[in-house]
Amino acid sequence: MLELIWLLPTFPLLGFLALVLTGGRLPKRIAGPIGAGSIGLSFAVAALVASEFLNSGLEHFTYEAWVWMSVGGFNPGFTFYLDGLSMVMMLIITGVGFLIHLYATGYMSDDPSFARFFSYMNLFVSAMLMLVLGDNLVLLYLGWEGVGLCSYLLIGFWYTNPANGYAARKAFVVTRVGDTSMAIGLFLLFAQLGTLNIQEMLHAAEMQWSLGSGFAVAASLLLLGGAVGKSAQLPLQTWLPDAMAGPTPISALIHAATMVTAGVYLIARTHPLFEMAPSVQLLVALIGLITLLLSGFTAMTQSDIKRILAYSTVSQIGYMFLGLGVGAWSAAIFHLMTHAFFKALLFLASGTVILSLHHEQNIFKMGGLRNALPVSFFSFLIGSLALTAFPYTSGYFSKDEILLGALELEGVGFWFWLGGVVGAFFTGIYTFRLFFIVFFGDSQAEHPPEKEVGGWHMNGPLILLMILALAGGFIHVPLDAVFNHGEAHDEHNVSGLIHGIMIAVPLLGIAVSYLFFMSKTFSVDMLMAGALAKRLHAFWFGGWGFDTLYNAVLVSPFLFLARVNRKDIVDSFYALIVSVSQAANALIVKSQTGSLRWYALTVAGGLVVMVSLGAVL
Amino acid sequence: MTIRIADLLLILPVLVLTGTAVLAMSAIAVGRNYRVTAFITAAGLLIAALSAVTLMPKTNQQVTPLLIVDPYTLFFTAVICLSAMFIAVLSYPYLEGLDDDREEYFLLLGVATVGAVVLVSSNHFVSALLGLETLSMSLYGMVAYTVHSQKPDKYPLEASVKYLVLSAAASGFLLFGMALVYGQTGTLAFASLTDMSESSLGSGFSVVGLLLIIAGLAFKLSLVPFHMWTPDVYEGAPLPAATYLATIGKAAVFVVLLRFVEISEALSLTGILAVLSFLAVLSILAGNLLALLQQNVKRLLAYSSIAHMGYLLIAVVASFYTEGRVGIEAISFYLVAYIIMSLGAFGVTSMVSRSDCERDTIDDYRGLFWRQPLLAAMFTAMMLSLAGIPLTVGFIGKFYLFFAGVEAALWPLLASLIVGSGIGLYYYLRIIYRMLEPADSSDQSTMSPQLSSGSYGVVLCLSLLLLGLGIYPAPVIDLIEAISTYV
Amino acid sequence: METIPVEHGFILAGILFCLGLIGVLTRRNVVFVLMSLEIMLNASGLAFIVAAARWEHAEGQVMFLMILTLAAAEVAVGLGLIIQMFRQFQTVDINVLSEMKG
Amino acid sequence: MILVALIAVLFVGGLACWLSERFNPSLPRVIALLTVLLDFALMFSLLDAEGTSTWVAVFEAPWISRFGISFYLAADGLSVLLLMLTAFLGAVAIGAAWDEVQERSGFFYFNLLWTLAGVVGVFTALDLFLFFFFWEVMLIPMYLIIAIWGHENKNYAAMKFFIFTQVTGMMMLVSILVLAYFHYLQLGSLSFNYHDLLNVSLTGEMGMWVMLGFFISFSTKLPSMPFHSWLPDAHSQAPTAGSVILAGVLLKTGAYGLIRFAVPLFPEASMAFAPVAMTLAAVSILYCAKVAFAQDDIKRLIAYTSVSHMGFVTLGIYAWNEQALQGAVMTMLAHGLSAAALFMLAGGLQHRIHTRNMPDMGGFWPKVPKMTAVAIFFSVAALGMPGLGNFIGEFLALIGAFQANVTLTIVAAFGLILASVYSLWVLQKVFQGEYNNRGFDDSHLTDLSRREMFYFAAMMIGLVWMGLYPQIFLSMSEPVLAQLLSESAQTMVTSLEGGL
Repeated sequence: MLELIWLLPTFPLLGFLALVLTGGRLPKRIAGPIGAGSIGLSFAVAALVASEFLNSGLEHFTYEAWVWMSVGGFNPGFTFYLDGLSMVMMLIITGVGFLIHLYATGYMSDDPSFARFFSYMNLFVSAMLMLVLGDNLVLLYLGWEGVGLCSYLLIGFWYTNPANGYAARKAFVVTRVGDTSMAIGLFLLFAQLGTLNIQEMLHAAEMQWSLGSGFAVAASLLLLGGAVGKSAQLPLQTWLPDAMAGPTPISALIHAATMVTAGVYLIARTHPLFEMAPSVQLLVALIGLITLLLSGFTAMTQSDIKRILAYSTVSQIGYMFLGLGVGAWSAAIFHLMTHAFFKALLFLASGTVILSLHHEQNIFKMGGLRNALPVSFFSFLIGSLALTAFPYTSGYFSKDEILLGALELEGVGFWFWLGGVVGAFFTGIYTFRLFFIVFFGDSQAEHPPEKEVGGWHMNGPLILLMILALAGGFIHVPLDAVFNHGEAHDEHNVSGLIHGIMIAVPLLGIAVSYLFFMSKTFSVDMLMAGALAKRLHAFWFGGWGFDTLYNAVLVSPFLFLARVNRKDIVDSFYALIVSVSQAANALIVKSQTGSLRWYALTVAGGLVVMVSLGAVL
Repeated sequence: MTIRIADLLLILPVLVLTGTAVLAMSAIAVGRNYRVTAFITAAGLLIAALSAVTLMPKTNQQVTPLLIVDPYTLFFTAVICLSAMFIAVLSYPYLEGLDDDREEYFLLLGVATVGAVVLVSSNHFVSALLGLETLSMSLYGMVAYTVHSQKPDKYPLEASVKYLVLSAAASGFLLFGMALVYGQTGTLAFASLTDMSESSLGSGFSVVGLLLIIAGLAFKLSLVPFHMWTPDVYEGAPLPAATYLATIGKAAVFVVLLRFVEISEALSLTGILAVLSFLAVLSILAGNLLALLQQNVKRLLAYSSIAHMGYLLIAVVASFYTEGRVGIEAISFYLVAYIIMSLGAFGVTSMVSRSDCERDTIDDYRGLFWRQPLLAAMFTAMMLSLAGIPLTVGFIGKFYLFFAGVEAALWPLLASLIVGSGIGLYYYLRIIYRMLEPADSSDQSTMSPQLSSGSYGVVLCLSLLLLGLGIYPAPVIDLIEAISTYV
Repeated sequence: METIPVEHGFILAGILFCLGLIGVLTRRNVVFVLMSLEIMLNASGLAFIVAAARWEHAEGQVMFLMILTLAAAEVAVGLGLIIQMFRQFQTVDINVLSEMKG
Repeated sequence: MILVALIAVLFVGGLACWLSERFNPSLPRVIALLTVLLDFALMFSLLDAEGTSTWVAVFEAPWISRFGISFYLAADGLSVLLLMLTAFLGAVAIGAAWDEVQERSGFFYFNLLWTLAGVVGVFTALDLFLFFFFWEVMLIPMYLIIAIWGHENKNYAAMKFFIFTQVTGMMMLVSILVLAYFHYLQLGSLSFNYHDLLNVSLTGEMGMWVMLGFFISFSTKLPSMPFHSWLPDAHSQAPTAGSVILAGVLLKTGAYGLIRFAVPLFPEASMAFAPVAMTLAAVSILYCAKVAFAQDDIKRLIAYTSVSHMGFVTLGIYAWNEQALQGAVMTMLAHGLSAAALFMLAGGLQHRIHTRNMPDMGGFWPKVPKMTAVAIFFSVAALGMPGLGNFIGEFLALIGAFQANVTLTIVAAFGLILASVYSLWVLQKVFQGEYNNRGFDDSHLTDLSRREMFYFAAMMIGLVWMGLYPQIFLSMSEPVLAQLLSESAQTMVTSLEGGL
């Protein structure tokens, strides 16, 4: 039964092949079912396998399809490794993935390249499953790159607009930077430990490396590089907001629910390595904290509905990194799951809004949609509540665990906790800013919104996700086997005050945004009056100027070099040789004057020189 | 001393050649007949070659103090006679249309060959002088042959005067050098100078003498800086004459140079060695550079011949260092290769030319590949061989030179050899590329001559030799290895 | 009896030779060029005589005779060419013969 | 004997093509295709031919006894892999030329097959003279292909190609001769036999110089910095089939030479030289990737990427451990396919719209969806996507190189980033964005034909196969590389003992 696990990536792959080999010529009524159905199937299998696994009580289960390559002790295989962690991940991927596919059949229904869209989607799911199921880092890397490729293809899905192409390339190249660091990490791990099989590698590491040894630090740092790239954390976060150029279901699936959390998965998967390098682990937490604050700020200033959600995603992943950093592993994964639910919900809902407004994304051109789009309204309401960790929504539990985990950490722990709470405050503000502006007040839209777009296959997923976003917090993630070393806070022994604060702060944020954007008691313009404020706003709006920085430091110099050396300086060296010999020819040919007496002279001269030379030597 | 019959038998080739010349002359006296004269000459040359071949196996002795008849001599006698015959065949259609007496040309050809054969078989100053001058004298005539023609295509007069004056001067050097050496050694036979140092005359004289002799020969071999005449004479001369000059004229002189240098052990004098090395490097570089952008095929071949003589000198220098005879083998093989390929190259040129219109600019060959595929292919083969590309005899020859150079560890010379060949590629490929270019209609008329079957056969068999020796050189190499021991 | 040292003979010959060479270089009239060539050849002939005298051989003298014939032949061909040249150019200035160059 | 047959078949087939043209101008391509396929079929007999040692199908005949030169052919797993690549790409090239080459097709296929024959010779010759012989024989027909059927600047390109390879070839010739002569000095007889020459010990400065002779010649063919500048011209001017052979096969002869000769013959010199070679490799990877990005001429761009990818081969070879070597071999194979395919795409575009200038293109996707899909596939392969052959090669090369030299490997790894930059840039310029047509006639801008699709499909399958189940290829070259490693290790040891 568990052997069926190999079917998981296979179904989507078959779907992909079916759609591609037919050259995207399949009619929608066939392509849709293939696209969504393949994911549905693998979700079914995933559910089966999962239940089987839980009942079997195994710690973990590996299934080897075939040996990939075997070169002098380097022999990664196509081997799937199932344990609590990968099980949760695969369920999220297939489950949420299936809902999003279903939604997409409606959302994309009037797009000419419908089949192409689903082929990419299926390929993505397949690769993502490889990523989480791979038992060795090479297979993981395969999935890792595969999802990157699909993300590239899907961001640039509407290729006629160069901007999309640019966003796609940016996403790919920036993440590729991280991937390269990760690849180097793999080289290091293999060179030192002689294997890339994750479990063996971790074991060997614990055997060979002492706590905080240089190798451990280097290796975990390099892997972290990969993680921040994929998960859009500082300093490689810049690609995610632009990635919103893709169709909204993509943003939901890839850039909210699954792919961007791969970094979190990677770190969780290799957590013993990080535990061996406490400094790096602290760095993880720090990155998470800074990222969540910065992107929280930025989210408050954005006007594009999807960009707001994008920044909020970055910030939420920041929470997860914070969790990882403070060692609250399962909390991080837990938040990963709940985040997948509510963020997917928000994106899909925003998709409906955008669609009904004929691809309008500026929130200030919306307003008062609550009557027009009830389903989206409720989806947004629930999603936002979960996102702001409103008590007893799914987000509440997961975020709590992370913050408490932070508090467990002695010393800096408190500051991490504090930062997290502040972040939660911002979350409240920007989430409900969006919510109020879009659904209340009076409509700013040029043309009235269509009534609820999409049929059951767009609303169905929304409703299911609403339920998950509400109740997801009560799901118990079976991760103790994975992170078996003492999860500190099974029962939190913290004062009620802390709890109070953690519940109150988000509500405070909501209240603030109510005063600003609902009741208009205060107005933003009042804040924006000062020149400094304006500049700050512009600065935050541009995402703290990271793009500008990278352009100035990396992109422009590269382009400059490329431009000046288009002709390839090396070649000119050979060109020089040619011209030299031509010059020599021109020179020496002059000696052939045709005059007999000159010839005689040269002969005589040559003789004299030769004789004197010979006589001297 | 007296000459015995046996000796006469040994110098049979020379006798045959002389006889041929006499016969041709009397035939002309009886009645002018172009065809007959040509046939007599060709036949005589062939017989001479065959006699040389038959004599080769077991012959090795001095005939009078003047001539040494050993396999090495006979081998080159055969080679020279055969090439002379080829040239005769090539000349036939070329001169057919000449508006002047045509028969004497073959007479000169025969006499020149006598000179060449004497030259290769001489190990004595007198015979060397005789051979050299016989060769040169007849070459003056051949170069100037079309001078009476009302419409000579070229400048035979200018060419011949230049050649005459300069080569007479060169003979002067040669003679003066011989005189000095004679004054030192007291014998006119090639003899070792190294063991003469204690004699009354300071060795300075002998060195100067050697240098003068080398200069004289260097002129004949058109080594830099004695090369200036070469392109002009080649261009001005009628093609067959230029061919003779370029092939036999060079090979024969080189053989005698080799013999002289080997016997006199001149190379043990550092000065001589240095001078030869300088001559080699200069010739290689200057020759190739001069040819680089040359548009006239005859001049281009002239320049490239300068370079090739330079290559050969490397082996001469090497022959001093290498124990074993690799240097001499390399020279001998390369000479054969050089004769084959330049004979072929000139052959193609003279095939498409006539005494009243020579096709000697590269543009004449544009698109030849698509009009005369086989001819062009053969010309290409010759060019590649001159450039030293595998599948051709030129490559094996160059391989031999490289080997000699490596064994003697002459790194600077090898470097110049590589550089030179690199430059060389450029102009050989230029010709090939020009032949590959699509022909435009205007050329059609210019380059569709009625090719005489005789010349065609000659060039064809040269090409076959070129490829055959390029792919399976073993027999010739073994032969040369065997005969080189006699030098 | 008093004999002239060989060196002196050679030096004399050398001087003669150089004179001839200089003549070849300087004269523009082809006829004079040919004469200068004769001088060079005879100079080497003289050198042979001297050498022969040193070794008291006949070979040297023989060589000299050969040189004479050689010189005669050279001149014969040369004069023939000069006549032809005069026919074509109505001059014996050697500089007209510089059509070919490069 | 089979090896002789492999070469002979191609020579004869070439002649047949030339002659057959006069009967029917469309006959040569058929004959050529059949010839190559026959050769391909013959090669399969090498697979099961189990020799006692790693060498199968040995053929030796005396040739030039004076120098101890023999006509010595032999093949092992490595050779067989490359032979198969050669035949496969030969067939592909014929397919690429099928419609493109119309005039003088007979002579064209003659040259094509003779080039292949030369390459087969190079991959099988074990007598260094014979090796050099074939090494040069490849050039002439290739020169003719570029010079006759090339594009606007063909004379320059062909000349450059020929002179570069020929001049450096002569350096190698000198090195070979020195080696043979030292064999004479040390073991008393002249020999050009590979196995004999392995016993020659050339140490110190001499060894370094001689090794450099080989290295320069090979790294010119490879090509690697700073000898690469002939490649862009040759590629941009050559006809498509020419580019396919050039990129797919001819470049590989250089890498083969490094693996087979340069390093095993001079273990110490090579090890001493390895840092320099690896530096050159890393520089090529980054520098040429950068230059590639700047190109407007699509073929030039691909050519520069080839140089960049070959850098991984050099890196792997001079790391000289099993992973690295296997990586180098896999890169050779995979790059052979991917580069060939990319050149076929570029050639196909040029055939359709008669320009290679990318700024004139753009937004071709809707017009040529199939071509776009293919282009995406091979660009992605080129940037080293896991699951495709190139990844296996580059990953193994790097993971091996890392054990040899950490710094350079890290530098080289940045090539992965640049690769993604230029590959995606091409896709953007040509296929994505608004449809853009600056002054070319797009009336013939049609999608891939069935035949083209077939060839591309074949190459795609090849790459996916290499990517997902490379073991079959790895295990073919494994024994060979293992032996090379052990031999060089031994010589190192013995020389050390000698030194002590």
